Amino acid sequence: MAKIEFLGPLNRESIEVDISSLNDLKEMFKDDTELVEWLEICAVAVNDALVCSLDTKIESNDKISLLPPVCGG
Amino acid sequence: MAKIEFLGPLNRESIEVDISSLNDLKEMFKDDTELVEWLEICAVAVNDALVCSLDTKIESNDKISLLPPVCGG
Amino acid sequence: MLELHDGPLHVEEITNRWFNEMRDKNYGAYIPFIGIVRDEQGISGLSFDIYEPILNSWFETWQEKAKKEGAYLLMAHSRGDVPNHTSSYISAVVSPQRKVALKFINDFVEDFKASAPIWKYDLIDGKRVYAKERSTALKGAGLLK
Amino acid sequence: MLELHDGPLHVEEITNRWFNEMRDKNYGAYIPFIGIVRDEQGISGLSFDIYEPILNSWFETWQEKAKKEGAYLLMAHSRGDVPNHTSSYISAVVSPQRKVALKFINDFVEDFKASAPIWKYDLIDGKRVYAKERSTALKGAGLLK
Repeated sequence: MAKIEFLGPLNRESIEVDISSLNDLKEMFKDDTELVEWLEICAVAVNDALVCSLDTKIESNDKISLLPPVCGG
Repeated sequence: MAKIEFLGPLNRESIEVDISSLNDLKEMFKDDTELVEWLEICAVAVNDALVCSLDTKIESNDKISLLPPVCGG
Repeated sequence: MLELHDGPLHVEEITNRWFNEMRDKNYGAYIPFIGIVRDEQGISGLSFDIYEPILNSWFETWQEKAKKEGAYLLMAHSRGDVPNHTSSYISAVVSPQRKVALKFINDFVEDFKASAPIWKYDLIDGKRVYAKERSTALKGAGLLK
Repeated sequence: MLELHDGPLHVEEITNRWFNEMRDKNYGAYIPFIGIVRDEQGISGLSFDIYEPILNSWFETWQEKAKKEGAYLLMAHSRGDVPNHTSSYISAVVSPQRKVALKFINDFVEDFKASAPIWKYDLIDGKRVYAKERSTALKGAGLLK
């Protein structure tokens, strides 16, 4: 199972999901009305590296992080 | 009499001179062999404002300063 | 060097300590940037969440970049609540060369604002309100939309 | 604010004092630039002459420029001898805005190097040697040649 982390203001508990690519995750989230507006502005990291492709393969034990817009300092 | 100050590494005592413009000063200094190489790189201030013209008029009690290249910090 | 602190930063302790660690290393310039929380729009302070794994790798990438030019970077940031008029963020650069140091403090601080995985909240009536309008979407944002 | 000191600057005292004077004034960024004397080419330190009347007017011109953008400048410089690994020069800017502060610290320090009427000497075997090659001719130089 891959672990999904919702960072910062997303403020949700992590979940574990059985997916093989980020495409699966997109499909899974498409009816989550609370999450939809966040998905437009969130970046995605797999094992703490930002990714840019939905075809990114997901292995068991991978960690997927959703990162909302940032503002340090 | 106008006062001439030789700043920083010029390291000379001030002098008092009777001149009516910076042209007169240039004329006065032209045979000062020790000063000649400095004059090429020195800026000139009259009453603590840098000037760019030899026609600058000099009054009695004016202060003329010769400023060699700078390097603060 | 990257250090995270709970609550406001002790500016004098941090900037003095960094200076004393660096002063004998023959760097010619030390430039700390100190961010201070402004009292504006009725907030009592700011609050921060940090995602450390990506912050660490982002910082290490910059440290490598600095090293190639003979410079060295230091950064401190707050976790949690930081009251008005105290500091939440200090970045610093040391370099043998003035121009390198001035360029790094600018570029490093600007990229920090755009890329560091830190989330800011206004503290209003004791509640955390995400500073969404002041935040910047990270590279690749919207992938799952 | 411009202050001149005999000998090396007490960096911690100066930067802490400035921070404490500015921290409650609702500026969002405080950036001090600290110049440290490098041990190089066999010098034991640097030495400085300053022409204060023109330094003061140069500084006031910059302070006016800063004021127009809501920023404020502070500067300290040494007179006389400053040993290796100590500081001869600190400039700082405070501003409500980060970008204004970063721009001012760069432009102010660069113009300082080019325009402030200060003369630098290397201290070699106890003697002052004018750092001619590292110095910059002022505007209008060569008028009397």
